[in-house]
Amino acid sequence: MEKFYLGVACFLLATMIVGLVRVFVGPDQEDRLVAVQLFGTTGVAILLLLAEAFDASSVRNAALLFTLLAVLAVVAFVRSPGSLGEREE
Amino acid sequence: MNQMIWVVLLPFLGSVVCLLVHRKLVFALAMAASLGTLAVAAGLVAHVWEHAGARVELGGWAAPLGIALQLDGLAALFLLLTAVVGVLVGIYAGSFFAQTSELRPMGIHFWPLWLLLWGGLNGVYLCSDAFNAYVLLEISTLAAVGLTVLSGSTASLVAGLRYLLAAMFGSLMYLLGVALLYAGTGQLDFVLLSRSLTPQVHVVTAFGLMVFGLLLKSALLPFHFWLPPAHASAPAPVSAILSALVVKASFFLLLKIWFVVFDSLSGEGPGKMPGQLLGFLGSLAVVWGSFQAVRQWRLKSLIAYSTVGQLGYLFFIFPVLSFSHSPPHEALAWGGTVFHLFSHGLAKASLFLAAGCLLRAMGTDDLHAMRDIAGRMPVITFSLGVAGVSLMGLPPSAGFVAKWMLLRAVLASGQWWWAPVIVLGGLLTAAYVFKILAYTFVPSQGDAVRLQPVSLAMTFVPLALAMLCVLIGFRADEVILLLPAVPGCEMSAGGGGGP
Amino acid sequence: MNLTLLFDVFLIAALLLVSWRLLGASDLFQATVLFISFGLFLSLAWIRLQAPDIALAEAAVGAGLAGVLLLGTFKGLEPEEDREGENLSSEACRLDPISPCPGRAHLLLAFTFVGSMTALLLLAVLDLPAEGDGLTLLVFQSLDRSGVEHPVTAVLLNFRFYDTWLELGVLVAAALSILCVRNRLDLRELRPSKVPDVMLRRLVMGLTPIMILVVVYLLWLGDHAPGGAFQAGVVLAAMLILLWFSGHASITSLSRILWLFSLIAGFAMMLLAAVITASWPEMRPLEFAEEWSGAIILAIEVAATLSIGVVLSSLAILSLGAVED
Amino acid sequence: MEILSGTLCLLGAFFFMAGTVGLIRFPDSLSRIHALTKADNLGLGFIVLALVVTSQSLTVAFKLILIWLLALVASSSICFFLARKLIHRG
Repeated sequence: MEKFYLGVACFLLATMIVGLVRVFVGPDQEDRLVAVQLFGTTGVAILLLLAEAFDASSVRNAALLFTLLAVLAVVAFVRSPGSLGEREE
Repeated sequence: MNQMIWVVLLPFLGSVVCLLVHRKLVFALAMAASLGTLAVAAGLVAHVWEHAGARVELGGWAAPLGIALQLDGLAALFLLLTAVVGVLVGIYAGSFFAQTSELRPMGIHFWPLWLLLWGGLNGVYLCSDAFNAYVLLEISTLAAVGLTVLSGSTASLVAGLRYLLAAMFGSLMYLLGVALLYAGTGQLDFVLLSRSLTPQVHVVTAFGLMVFGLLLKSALLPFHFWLPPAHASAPAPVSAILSALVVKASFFLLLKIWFVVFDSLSGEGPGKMPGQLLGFLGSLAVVWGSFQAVRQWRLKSLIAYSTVGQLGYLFFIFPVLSFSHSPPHEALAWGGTVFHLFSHGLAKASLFLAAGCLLRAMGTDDLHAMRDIAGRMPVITFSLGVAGVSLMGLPPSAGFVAKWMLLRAVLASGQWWWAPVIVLGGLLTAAYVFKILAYTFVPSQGDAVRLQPVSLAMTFVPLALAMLCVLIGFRADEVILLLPAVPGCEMSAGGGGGP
Repeated sequence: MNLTLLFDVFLIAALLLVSWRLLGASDLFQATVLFISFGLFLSLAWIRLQAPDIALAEAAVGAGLAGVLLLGTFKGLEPEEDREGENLSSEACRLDPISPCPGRAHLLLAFTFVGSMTALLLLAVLDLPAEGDGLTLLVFQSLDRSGVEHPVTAVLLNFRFYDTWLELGVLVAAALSILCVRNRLDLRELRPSKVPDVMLRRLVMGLTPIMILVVVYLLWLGDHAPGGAFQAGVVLAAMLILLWFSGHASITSLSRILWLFSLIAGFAMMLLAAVITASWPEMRPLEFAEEWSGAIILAIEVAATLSIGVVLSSLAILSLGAVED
Repeated sequence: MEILSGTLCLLGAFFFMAGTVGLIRFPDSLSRIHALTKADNLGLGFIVLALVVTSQSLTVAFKLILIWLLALVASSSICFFLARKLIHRG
């Protein structure tokens, strides 16, 4: 079963690498952020699988931190003083 | 010898207290912490004088696991220099930051940062652990950068950021070296490291990285680019601290790394070639830094470039000691270097503080504007003159003793080629000191600007520093006796061992 | 087919690809976003290197704080009109108007330096003895006298207490320096925006209790497992920043003295421990009696968490709030 | 149990793949956001479910579900913020 989880983790890592293309090409800032958001969720899934595969519970805590703090960057992006969206609202 | 740690604790305590108390009490409490530190430092010098060095294992954990503090003659002298300059600069700063309403808010941040920096510097002098040294360098660097940007002006921000990046890069290079050493030997303590090193590729690489990092932080010539803007754009007391003390802390660490940690690599220190290279860079620094100083028209820039030049003299110790370990010229080289550190520290602090007075009085530090200053601000001009004489190396100042000893050490070790540089550096120094003094004596042609009043403390502190600089010239024997002939030998006496 | 190896190869490929694009990106925003994803891959790499403490810290810093600081800085650099990324980068990297932006010579110099450094380090690392594992054995032997069960915590807060204490001093110095740069005495009046955002307020109201729980959980973990003051402090910082963004009461509504107290709590607590042990006649400086060390370490960790959280969030808020000044 | 877990895992992986394909292939930003939320919530959901059915202890299962719930909240609010910003900009 460990091998299987590891295999799925490898597959997910591969989809992340493919998804990098969206960060490279954009074109909008939002597109790039959305891609990073997908990475975050995929990364969490990988961490959970690794935690199961290597039987390391601290890895699960790292996954917890990633999900907990995921909103921070985007909130900073849309709410920073001087941000464009803000002025138009 | 447990009171050793108080030279770190007292400034830190002062720093915390200064942050929290009402602003009217800050100066008094900061001075109390400063004077306390001076007293402890003097006690430590007396201890070294009577019983030689000492070692304290922090937390009761013996060396490979825990961190130790190591006191020796060199460390005691550095502690004393820092405390003397610290107390005097403190007195000056108390008056400096009370002058105008723009300066007062800066004073609120000055004291906590400066005391934090002081604790960090004292920690560096007592440090005996390669990683601990990195942390101490970081705290000193961050506090020093904070002091540089105290005014918040654009010039100081640009200079401070450049200083921060250069210093951080230096620290990281040093840390990389430490990591290699730890991976190779599993040790971090200086003494234990020195015993377990053998000339292998990773050890030599670590040596190169650590020395490179520390050279960057002590602003030896090709790495000096960050120093003049940072030292010239900071407020006067900060410039004095940065020039007199902060760059020397990384030089102190360089001495320890070179002569303690890596001394056992070969029979003659870390080899002849690196020593010659540092001597060569030092000579370039002496000539180029002094030459640039002569070309400056702003007093503070001139003094900052003079620091680049004067720091060059410190690096002659490496070639001199890398040729042979024979006692007579060794003592001369150590004595000359330490005397130079002292005389430069005191003289440079005096010059920057005097420049701060002139800047306050005239509103500018342009040399052209200094007409008839000698007549109108005699004490300040006199301080500039005395400190300048010591920088030039004229008798009877400490600067003369330093350069004379360095010259004899260089000749005694058979490396005559450094001697012309020492002489040429003295001549160039004379040129820029006379340049300053010449302008102060130009008579005013009736169009003299009205001078702002300068407080008594601000007038006399530079004078006190300059006079001290002359006075320690008479105490050469004691300083040499305090210094160990080979610091590494003394270190190993207390090193290692169980709890 | 070794799956672990395959995973590692993918991970290395991803790290190299991201860092290469990161350096080559002409668009600052793209570089910022790539840096955030770099943190994610790095965290995975730390787990593969079996350093769960660092992975946790990287997760907290990389996912949370780094993103906030970089995106906030980007907003600060962004010109009034929404220009295309390409013209922006060359303008934005100029802090010092005198020195030119990196030209061909600079790049060549940098590449030569990095290339030779890499070669040198490679040689040095290959030269390292294979069997050395540092002081690990000694740490485990002394663990029962340290007052905690997790070796990393024992090293940080007992064996090398002095280093950790000084690191907290570095944080204090950093916070004070930023304050100098901003010409401020405290954080009051630093408001993110006047526009209310109901959705954000609700979200933050929901997340805050969970974040507090996680802070306590991480702090408690530090005693026996990867976790501890730094990771907990970073989550606390993230929480404070979110509160600030949503317009709730955060550290920006603290009075100067309260803010300073929480800023230096960790450093001052460790200083207090140092002063007491240094003036105690029978003890060495920084030595804790064995039966007390667990409690002392816990108290220090709580104070340190508070300080780290307040310092890091202050750094972020001070640099973000600057735009309005 | 293991077969169930394996199937769920593969389902999760499929949704992640679908999300990535959507991210790359969809023509405009708003539809990319849409594809993404649906895909990654379901993907992570199935993977969490797969791990929950095989998990030994209740605490682990609880933590896994908490992570999934947090991820749901995070990604839906993130997409809300980004979409709102896109629409405001026009």
